Formats: sequence, structure tokens, C-alpha cells
Amino acid sequence: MQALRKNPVAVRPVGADRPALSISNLSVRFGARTILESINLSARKGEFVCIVGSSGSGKTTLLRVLAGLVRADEGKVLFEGTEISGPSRDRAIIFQDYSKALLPWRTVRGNVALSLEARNVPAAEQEAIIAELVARMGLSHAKDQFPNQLSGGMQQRVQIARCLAQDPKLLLMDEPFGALDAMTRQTLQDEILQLVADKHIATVFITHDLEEAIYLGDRVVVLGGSPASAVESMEIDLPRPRNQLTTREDSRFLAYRHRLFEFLVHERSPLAPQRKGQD
Amino acid sequence: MQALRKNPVAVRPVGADRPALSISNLSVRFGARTILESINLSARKGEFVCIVGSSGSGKTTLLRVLAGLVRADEGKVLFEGTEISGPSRDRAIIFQDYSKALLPWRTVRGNVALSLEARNVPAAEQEAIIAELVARMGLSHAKDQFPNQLSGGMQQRVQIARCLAQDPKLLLMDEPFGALDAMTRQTLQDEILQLVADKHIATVFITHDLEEAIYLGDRVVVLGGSPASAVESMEIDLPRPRNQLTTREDSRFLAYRHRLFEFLVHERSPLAPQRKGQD
Amino acid sequence: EPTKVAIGYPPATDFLAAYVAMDQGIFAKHNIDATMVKIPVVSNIPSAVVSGSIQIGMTTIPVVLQANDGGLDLVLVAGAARHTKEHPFISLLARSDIKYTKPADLIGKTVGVPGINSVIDVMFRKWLVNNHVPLDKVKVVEGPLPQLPDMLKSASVDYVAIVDPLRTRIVETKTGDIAAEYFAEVNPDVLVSGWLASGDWVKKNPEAVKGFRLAIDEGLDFIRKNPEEAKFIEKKYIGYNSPSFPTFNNKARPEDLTFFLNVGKELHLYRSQLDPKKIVVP
Amino acid sequence: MRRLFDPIKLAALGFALLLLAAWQLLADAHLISPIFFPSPLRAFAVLQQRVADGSLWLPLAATSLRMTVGWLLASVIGIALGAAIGSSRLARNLLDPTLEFIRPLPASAVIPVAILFLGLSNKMSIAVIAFGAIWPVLLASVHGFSSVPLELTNVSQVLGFGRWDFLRKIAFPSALPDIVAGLRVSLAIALILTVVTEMQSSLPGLGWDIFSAQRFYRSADLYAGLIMLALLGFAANHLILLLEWRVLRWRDLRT
Amino acid sequence: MRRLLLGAIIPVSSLVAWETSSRTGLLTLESLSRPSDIVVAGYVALRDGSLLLATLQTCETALFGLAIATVIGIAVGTILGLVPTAERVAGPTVEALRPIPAIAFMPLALMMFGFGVGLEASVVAYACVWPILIVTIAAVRAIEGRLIEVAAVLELPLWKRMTKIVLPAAFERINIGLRVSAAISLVVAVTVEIVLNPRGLGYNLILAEQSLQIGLMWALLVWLCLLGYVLNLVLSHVGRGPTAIWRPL
Ligand SMILES: Nc1ncnc2c1ncn2[C@@H]1O[C@H](COP(=O)(O)OP(=O)(O)OP(=O)(O)O)[C@@H](O)[C@H]1O
Ligand SMILES: Nc1ncnc2c1ncn2[C@@H]1O[C@H](COP(=O)(O)OP(=O)(O)OP(=O)(O)O)[C@@H](O)[C@H]1O
Ligand SMILES: [Mg+2]
Ligand SMILES: [Mg+2]
Repeated sequence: MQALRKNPVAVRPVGADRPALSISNLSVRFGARTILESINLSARKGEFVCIVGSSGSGKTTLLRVLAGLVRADEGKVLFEGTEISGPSRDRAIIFQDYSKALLPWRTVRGNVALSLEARNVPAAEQEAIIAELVARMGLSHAKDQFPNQLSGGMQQRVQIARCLAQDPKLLLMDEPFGALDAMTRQTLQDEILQLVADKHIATVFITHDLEEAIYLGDRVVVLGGSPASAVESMEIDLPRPRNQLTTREDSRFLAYRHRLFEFLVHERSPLAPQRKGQD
Repeated sequence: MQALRKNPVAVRPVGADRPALSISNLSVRFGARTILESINLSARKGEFVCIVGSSGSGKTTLLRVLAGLVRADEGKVLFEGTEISGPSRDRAIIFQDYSKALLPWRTVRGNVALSLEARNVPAAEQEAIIAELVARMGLSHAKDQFPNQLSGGMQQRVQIARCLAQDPKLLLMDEPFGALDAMTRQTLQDEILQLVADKHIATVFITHDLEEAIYLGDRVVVLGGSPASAVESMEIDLPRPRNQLTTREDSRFLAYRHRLFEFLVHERSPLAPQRKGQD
Repeated sequence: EPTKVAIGYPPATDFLAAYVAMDQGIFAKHNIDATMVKIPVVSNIPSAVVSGSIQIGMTTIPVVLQANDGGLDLVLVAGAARHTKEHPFISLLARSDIKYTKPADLIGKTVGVPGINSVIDVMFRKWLVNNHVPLDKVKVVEGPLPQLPDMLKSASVDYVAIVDPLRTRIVETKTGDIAAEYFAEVNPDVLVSGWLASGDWVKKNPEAVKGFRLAIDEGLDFIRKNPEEAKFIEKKYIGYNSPSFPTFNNKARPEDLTFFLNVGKELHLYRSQLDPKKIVVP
Repeated sequence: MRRLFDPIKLAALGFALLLLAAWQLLADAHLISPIFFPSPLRAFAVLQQRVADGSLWLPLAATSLRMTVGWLLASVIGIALGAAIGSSRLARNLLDPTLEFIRPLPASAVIPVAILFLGLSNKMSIAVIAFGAIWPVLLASVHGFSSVPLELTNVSQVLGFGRWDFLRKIAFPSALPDIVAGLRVSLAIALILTVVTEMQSSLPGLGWDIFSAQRFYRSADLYAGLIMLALLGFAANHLILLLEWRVLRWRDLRT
Repeated sequence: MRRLLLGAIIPVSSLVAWETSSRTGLLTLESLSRPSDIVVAGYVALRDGSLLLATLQTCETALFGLAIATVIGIAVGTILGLVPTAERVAGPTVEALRPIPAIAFMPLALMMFGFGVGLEASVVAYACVWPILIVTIAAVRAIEGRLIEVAAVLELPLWKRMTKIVLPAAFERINIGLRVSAAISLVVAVTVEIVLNPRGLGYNLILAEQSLQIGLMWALLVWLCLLGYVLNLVLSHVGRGPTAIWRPL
């Protein structure tokens, strides 16, 4: 079911087609259960890869492997030519359960500062960076609040700010906009696109919103099957920079959306045993 | 800015227009900050009210007031004629931070069983109810797993199952499908619609997905402003039972969506100070 | 119908007569159904008597006075042992590297005693006063009795005021030497210990008191006649043998108390006026 | 502090007075001889007199000092050991069995040995206090450091924190609620051990006063001493609570 | 195996140092006997049954007192932990009672109970209740707030709230208090026996000391540690019980 890869359109800078990230034949097991099997995937420098797939299919697990937080049972994962053997500051990850990923004893400012401290940014310079990131995330008014005084979406945004402050080479995002309203979400989508284009960093982005995946991605990978593997990899051939109005109205956008939707409908969902018959 | 209410279309059973839930002049403050101000809202028995609004606007806070977990600083909240003074088993709430709301030492089965134990359902009858609910949520294969062995979406569904097992008269749901993929989400939307129609219970449902709000709701309320109040209340006049294909293609559906989108674009978002000028 | 009497005793040779009476069935002969309870900390015995856990207990004379001063109704039913000049068993010992010549040598030194306000300590302070050594110039510290030799050896203290068998052992192991027979110097012949009961119990059980006294008399007789067997019994009840027996004396007289009362007054130990006649059972 | 008549503070005072009243009634009923169980009025009278003649301050200062130093020593060592054991498997395997073995050693058994090595000195009493008071804070620290939420450990790993930064920035704050609870238990034990060492080694202080009162059956003096201990413990604990309020403020902001 | 070896390093090396230094005359204190003498004395006491009887007596009272303290400590602690107002009202009094040494109440307890189990158990219970109480309050306050809210929404009655939410969630931390108190219960039981109550290990200990049997005294101390170690082992296994399964690694 592995889809054919089209040649990427040459809108990216030189050197972009050297794979920054390459996953070959990856398998992950939890106890006796195999969660991921024979995953093959690669991303060029600066490429934006979106991952979709049904709930519980193994997206988070895959992302945690890339972050170095889960060990591969089989296969190889290379980032910039070296094998991933553990976590590194170069690979920032935004965790799915934002409510647990912040330090409850630090304010918004302090949580963002954590990354700067890790990078040994001099204290004098920290404030400006924090102020800028926090403003980008629309949290300037909440800078001195503690995580448990924030709404879900605000916690989510603090986490994004912290990851950006880390100045990573690979951005791993697990449903980062899941708790955000449509407006905020769109603004942040554009922020992130801008940022990764500027810094030319590779991104792996998990989302349940197909339109978001198409809007953001250079490629959308579908994780499916049980155990899961990359059952589809769709190149998104839409011009950049993208635009919330024009891109979404592009006929190709709608076609991609249709194709992806069709594909997912026929993929097995945990709630649709009748469609394919489940173990 | 309070929108005019249209008369509800008479597709609901008799007695449905007696307000089951009525919020009048509600204000909530945290310390010196006013979060909610002068909220007026009511829901008939069996009515499905959806709430949308930007991140951090106060949706969760409102829901927590309805659950009896946050005390109103001003105003009155009545449920079935009596004032809400504290939590009650009649009003089930699905928390936004699903990963914190499950008992980590109980399996999926055990977490669902908790509600049954609270209702003093005889042990012999519990298993069947649990099996049915868990199957509905597509978690049959994970019945004996602990929460930290589940994916985010799975934890979310366990919480839904637990709330349903509570057999409530009012269902309060805070972004319950936020962590679910499009397919699972649609299936669960229909499940919930079915269920609340069968049991004829009122529902307050927070979501960031405008289409979801329109598809599910009898009414969509927009929370906005700072401090927040109900700045718009839009009756959704679409026939029931709803259908994922036909309803979403209904021209009125698209019109509602357009209107809501327009409305929200002009509402202030925390990330859009330039649009309206912010404090 | 024999009277049940629980007798509390500390591990000290002073009370050998009671061990013998117990061991030889003398108590039973005098219609007393006795049980012996070993109580390691002497100062607990008055409380144990008051609480009814034991009916008769051994103690030192200053403790009897302290208890009465505190308001407890405790009386002395019999004496146990005297300390005499001819037969001393409590002395002041100096560490072997210290040359003691006169009481004033103690100024600025640390002296270990097995209990502050115990009979050993009270007599020691009286001795200092008698010899015009200011009390606040000598540091008196309390240490657990079995530890005192080691404290002396490790130079935690310079002198110890101590009782047999440790007194002898320190000399034998050359840890220290006898500096002064201070106890005998203060009073060449004094009753140091005796048997205690609550006034109430004594009033209600005159027969048992009489029986107990007779039994102790017989016990002393036995010791005089069978010193070897008595040594065996001593070891059985207290776990070791003293180098020698003290001067046993089972008669307690008010005069014996008057001496300590006067010492106590001089050292400001008591707050109330005590009448020795009321404390000693005639 | 702001409101003098905070109703909760008044209620707390009322509760304490209620217990005192109960004590007074019990004592007046003479169920137990007043020689062993004095009424609070008598105990307070003694206290008042000791305040008046000034004989209270020296023992109070000596006891407070000993307790504080011993407790600080126990806290520092306890937290450091706890961090090592709670975050390193090697340290745990190396130290845990020994520590668990000597933990039940009663202070009253340690004192003789301590006297042998350190003499009848303040050093000795502080060593004994620290030895006995270390366990609660040690156990609590071990638990705190070993149960840092997985998510936060992950954050630290991804940020590439070294061991020291992890301990300082993630593990220690995360363990802080446990540590503070441990510190509070340790503090009371430190005070108790101060009293016990004073009793066993005739060091001047409240403990020695209590011990002497007990020997002379002066129960009012004894209970006056106990009341002083209670006040001292209460004051010391209050200081920790102020500290706790400062460093754990985030915890009480719960939605 | 590796763990066992690692754990044995410190105790074995200190024992060897002790034995050799006392054999070579480096350490000549009378009240500190050699490890080998201690083993012999302990073996003798074990053989004649006196050690086991004393152990039984001490354990019985220590556990009895601990049980009373546990029930009271957990019950009151959960209430104070769940109801902040109650904690603020009762807290100051608790804080004042806590630092009073249990030993100070021994004369009172003696008047009330006389020699025996009651005297000892009541003093043990007094000493043990405080750590459990304090730790329980802290443990209950550390429970994830959402879980308390879940209990509130389900309107679980007090008993179910305790058994189904509060105690399982707080169990691991409460167990720390229990482990501290278990050690304290032994220590206090032995202390009461040393000072006052003529039964059990402490009584034997002081008798050994008073009758100058130093080897036996040390043997009893080591035995006491062993006892505490076992007690702790049991408690920490119980502690892992229901909660350990879900604990991440
Ligand atoms: N620690 C674990 N032990 C056992 N099974 C686990 C563990 N963690 C995850 N799983 C299982 O692995 C599968 C994939 O989980 P994962 O979190 O990767 O899913 P996901 O695709 O991110 O789902 P969602 O969209 O709901 O977040 C799930 O079936 C889950 O039950
Ligand atoms: N305990 C608290 N103390 C102070 N402020 C709080 C507290 N809880 C929430 N707030 C503030 O109240 C506001 C509304 O929060 P709420 O969680 O209700 O938002 P929301 O609409 O649910 O947002 P989201 O969509 O991001 O979940 C936020 O600005 C938040 O900072
Ligand atoms: Mg996931
Ligand atoms: Mg919310």
C-alpha cells in the first residue's frame, strides 16, 4: 500500500534534498505487543512532514522514538547522519498532554526560561527572548501566571514557546494546536510555517485535522494498520508561502483533502470493526 | 451584541421547552481578575448547547461552574429548578485535561467501574454495562490496560465512558473529541447524539471545531470579550437525526458555518491585538 | 490465704536478703506469695509502687525523701544496706594519669556520677561542701553506670564517684585509682538503701509487712550462714558477683533519714518539711 | 498577619483552649493523682514564675540551639543522600541496605557510643540528634526524587540537562512538597532527641529540667517544661510553614 | 546478585575494620565488644529462647501501638488534608503536641495502665501518630486535584471517597510515614522497656548493660536493627502493592 513518492517540487533551498531524518525499518514493541512495524520514512532538511492516523495507532510512539525517548526495538533512525540513541536538545518535542509537561512551580516566564537556561543563554539576554516568544504566542498578559492558572490552550502555547526557545534543528510536535480555537490556530500555523522556513528546520507534526496537515505539510504520512506502519505518504504540491484563504481554496487542496479522507475512511478505525473486521 | 433568539423548531418532545438549565447574570472572578461577567444562558431539557470561543476566554470556567466545581461570585445558576451549590452525580463532566482525570491505578475497566460503584450498581451487573460502554468507545481490546499505557485519544474515550456510566441528567463536555482523529470523532459524535436523544438529557459541549459545534448543537453560544460573556447565541435549525454526509452538505450548515466564522474573525483573539486593539 | 506481693528490685547486692528469701522459699513460709520484678532504673521504683505495679520496692534513702517531697505517700518498711567506714563500696576514683592529693584538686575538673541527685551524687556534693570546695567550680555530669569506666578511660571525665563492682574493676584494670573515700568521710556509718511501700498498702496489709520483715531477717541469717550459696544466688538474680557484700541492715530508723534530710536541706534539695517519723514504718 | 481577628485563627485558638479546658477538667476530677497529672493552671503558674525569675531563658536557648543545629545537619545530609539514592540506582544499591539496617537503632542506644567517641559535649548531642532526625527527611527525599513525573524527566532529557541541572531545576522542585513534609517530621524528632540527649547526658536545657522535675516528682514543673517544648516546637514549625508557603505557593493555586 | 554485593560493601567492610581494630588493640573500650563476641552472645541468647520471647513481647506491643497510631493518623490526616479549614483550626494544636517527647508521658501512662502492654502501647501510639498524621496530610494535599473533583462529581460518600480515591492515590506517600513510624514504634517500645517497663528486648538490653554483659547488649542491638530491617522490608513491599504497577519504571 506504500504510495509512490513524487519528486519534490524545487521550491526549497539548495541542500534541502539531503535527508535530515531517515527512519528505516523501525519496529517498536511494548511488552509482547508490537506497536510500530517496519516504518520507513525520511525527511529532507527543512521539510515539513505531517502525520495523521487513527487514535491509538502509534503516532505519539513514533514521535517519541524520534525524540530519543523510546528505544527502537528494530531498525535504524538517523538524524543528520548519526543514529539517534537518546534525547538531545537539537530535537525539540511538544508533548501531547500539555497539562503534565510544564513545571508547575514555574511561571510562564520561568517555563520558557528553562530552555534558555539549558542553552546557557546569559541571564541578561533571556528576558528579551522570552518576551518576544511569549508575545508571539499571545501570552504576554499571563507571563507571571503559574501553569495551573492557565487554560488548556494557554498551557499548550507555553509549551510551544518553550520548545521554540530551545532553538532546535528538528521540531517534533504532537497535536500542538489540539486545544486551540480556530482563529488562534490559524495564526499559530502561519507563525510556525514562517519560523521553520526562516530557520530551515525539519518538522514532524502530528494532527487529527486533515486540512491542517495539508495546509502545513510538504508531505502527509498516514500511519495505519495493526501493528502500524506508514501506509500512505502523500506529497503536497502547493506553493509556498501558503495563505489561509487562497491555499485552502486551491483546487488541489480540496483534491488532497478528498483523497486523504477517502483513504482514512477505508483505513481501519478503532470504532469501525464492521468495516474491516478487527482482531 | 446579544443576538435575537429564534423560536426553537418543534422537533423535540413535549416539555422540552421548560428550561432545564438557566444561568442568569453569572460572574466569576479569580482574585482580582474577572473572568466571566453577566452571563445569561438557558437550556431546555434535552437541548444540546455548544460553546465556542477563543483560547483562554473562560469556557472551561463556565463549565466548571455548571458542574458545581467553581462557585459563582455573582448571579444564579439553576438546574431543574434548584440552585447549583456543589457537584452532583446528575451532572457529569468530561475534563479537558484527560490525562489527569483518570485514576492511574485502575485499568480502563476499573475507571469506568468507578461510576457504577458510585451509583451502587450491583457487582454482577457491572461487567455487562462496562463491556457495552467500552465497546462503544472502541476500547474493548484495551480493557485491562492502565491509563499510562493508553494513547491520548484513548484516555479521552475512557473518560467519556466513565461519564456515561454515571447516567447523568446533564452532560458537560470540555473538548471531549479534541484528541481524536476525524473518523473516530465522527463516529463518536453520532454516538453521543444518539445517546442524549435517547435519554433526553441536556448537554453543554465545548469545542474549537465550528463544524462540530453546528453539526451537534441545537444552539451555538460564542463566549467572547474580556471579561467574557455570551456574545452570540445562534439557534441551529437543522433537522434531526443528523447525518454526517447530508447534514454537512446542507446549505444552511454552510451558512451557519460562514456566519460563525465571520463572527469569530471579528471577535478579539489573544493573538490578534492588531485587529481590534487589546488592553 | 497468702498475700500476693510483687517486689521490685534493681540489680544491686544491697537486696540480697530478698533474693535469698525468694530463692529459698522463705517468703512462702511467711504467707507471702511473692514475685520478683527486676527494675533497672532505681528512680522508677517509687512510681511503680504508686501505680500498684509492685507492692514493695527497693530504693535509696534520698529517693524516698524526694518522693515524699513530691507528695507521694511512700513509707520505708525495712532497711537494706549500710555504708560503713570499715567496709566502703562507694568511692571517688581518679583517672590513672591524674595525681589527686586534696579535695581542692577537683576544681575545674569533670566528675562522672551514675545519677544526679542519686545517693552517690548527694553525698559527693555534701563532701565538697564539707571540704570548702565551691560547688559551681566542679562539673558534675551524669552517665550511665556501666559506661562510667569507659568515660573515665576516654577522658570524657576526670573523676568518677562510683559503686562496686565497677569501683573495684576500674582499679583492677588500672583505669583509675581510688582518690578519696568520700562517702565514709562524710558519714562513717549510714543507711543507704531500704524497702519501700505505699502508706495505704501498709495500712491495709499489716500482716504482709510483718511477714516481709521476718522473711528478710531470715534471709540475712541465711547469708551469714551460707555465704557461698548466697554468692551463687546473687549471681543468679543480678548477673554478677560483687567483690564483697555490703553491711546488711534490715532495721530502718527515723534517725537514718534525718541525716539525709539535713544534707538535703543544706543542698536545697527539698521544698517541703518532711517528718522522718512518718516515713518510717515502726 | 493583616487581619488581627482572622476567624480561622480565632477558631484555632479556641480549639487549643478547648483542649486546655478539657485537661483542666480531667485534672480537677482527680482520676489520676495530681502528683503525676497536674492541672494546666498549676503548670502555667510554674512557667510564669520561671519567666519572672529568669531561670527559663538559658535552658530554652540551649535547647533551641541544639535542636536547630542538629536539625539543619540532618536536613542537609538527608536531602543530599535522598537525592543520590532517589536518582541513582548505584547509590541506592550501595547505601540503601546499610541505611535501612541502622535506621531502627534507638537514639538511647546510640548515645552511649556517641559519648565514648565525642564525650559529654554538644558535639555528641548534635550528632545524636542528627542521626535520629535524618530518617523522615531522608525517606521523603528519596520518594520525592524517585517519583519525578515521567513527563518532566522527559522534558529535562530533551533539553539536554546534565545530572546537576536535572537535580536542581527539575527533581528538587518536584520533590519539594515531599521534602518539606519530611523536614517537618524531622524537626519534631530533632526536638524530642534534644530532650532525650539532655536527659541522658546531663546537658543543661529544657530536657534536663524536665528530667530533674520527673526525678523529684514535681509534675507541675514537668508539665511546665512540656508546655515550653510545645511552644518551641510550634514556633519552629511555624517558621517552616512560612517557608513552605513561600516555596510551594504554586501548589495552592489549583483550579 | 550485583545489588546484593553492592549493598554488602559498606556493612562488611565496617565490620572487618571494627573486629581488626579491637583485636590489634587500636580500640580498647570495654563497652564496645568485638563483632565475634557479639555473634557468640547472640547465639547463646537465641538458643535459650530468651531472645525470641523478648522479641515477641516487643513486637507485639510495638505493632499494637503502631496499629492504633495508623488508624488515628490516617483517619484524622485524610480529613485534615481534604478540609483545609479543619487543618488550619486543628493544625496549631497538633504542631504544639507533636514535639512533646512521648517518654515524658511515661509516668502518667504508668499510673493509668501499670506495667504491661497498655503502658507501652499507649506511649508508642503517641509517638507514632504524628509522622503518620503529618505525612498523610501532605500526601492527601498532593493528590491530583482532578481526582478529588471526580470524586465530588460522582458524589462518592465519605467512605468510598476514602477507599476508592484518596487512599489509593495517597498510599505511596502515606507509606513513607508508616515506615518512619514503624521504626519509631520499635525505638520507642524499646526505650519504654529500657526506662520503665520490665518486659521485652529493651528490658533485656538494660539488664545486659547493668549486669555488665556487653556482648549480649550489642547482640540485642544488632538483633533490634535486624528486626527493624525486616519490618521495613515488609512495609515497603506492601507499599509497592497496588500502586506500583502503574508507576512509570
Ligand atoms: N507504555 C505503554 N505500554 C503499553 N502499551 C502502550 C504504552 N504506550 C502506548 N501504548 C499503546 O501503543 C499504542 C499507540 O499509542 P500512541 O500513544 O502512540 O497512539 P497515538 O497514535 O498517539 O494515539 P492518539 O491519537 O490517541 O494520541 C496504543 O494502543 C497504546 O495502547
Ligand atoms: N485558578 C486560576 N487562577 C487565576 N486565573 C485562572 C485560574 N484558572 C483559570 N484562570 C484564567 O481564566 C481564564 C479562562 O480560563 P479557561 O480555562 O476557562 O479558558 P478556556 O476558555 O477553557 O480556554 P481553552 O480553550 O484554552 O481551554 C484564563 O485567562 C486563565 O488564565
Ligand atoms: Mg498521541
Ligand atoms: Mg478550556
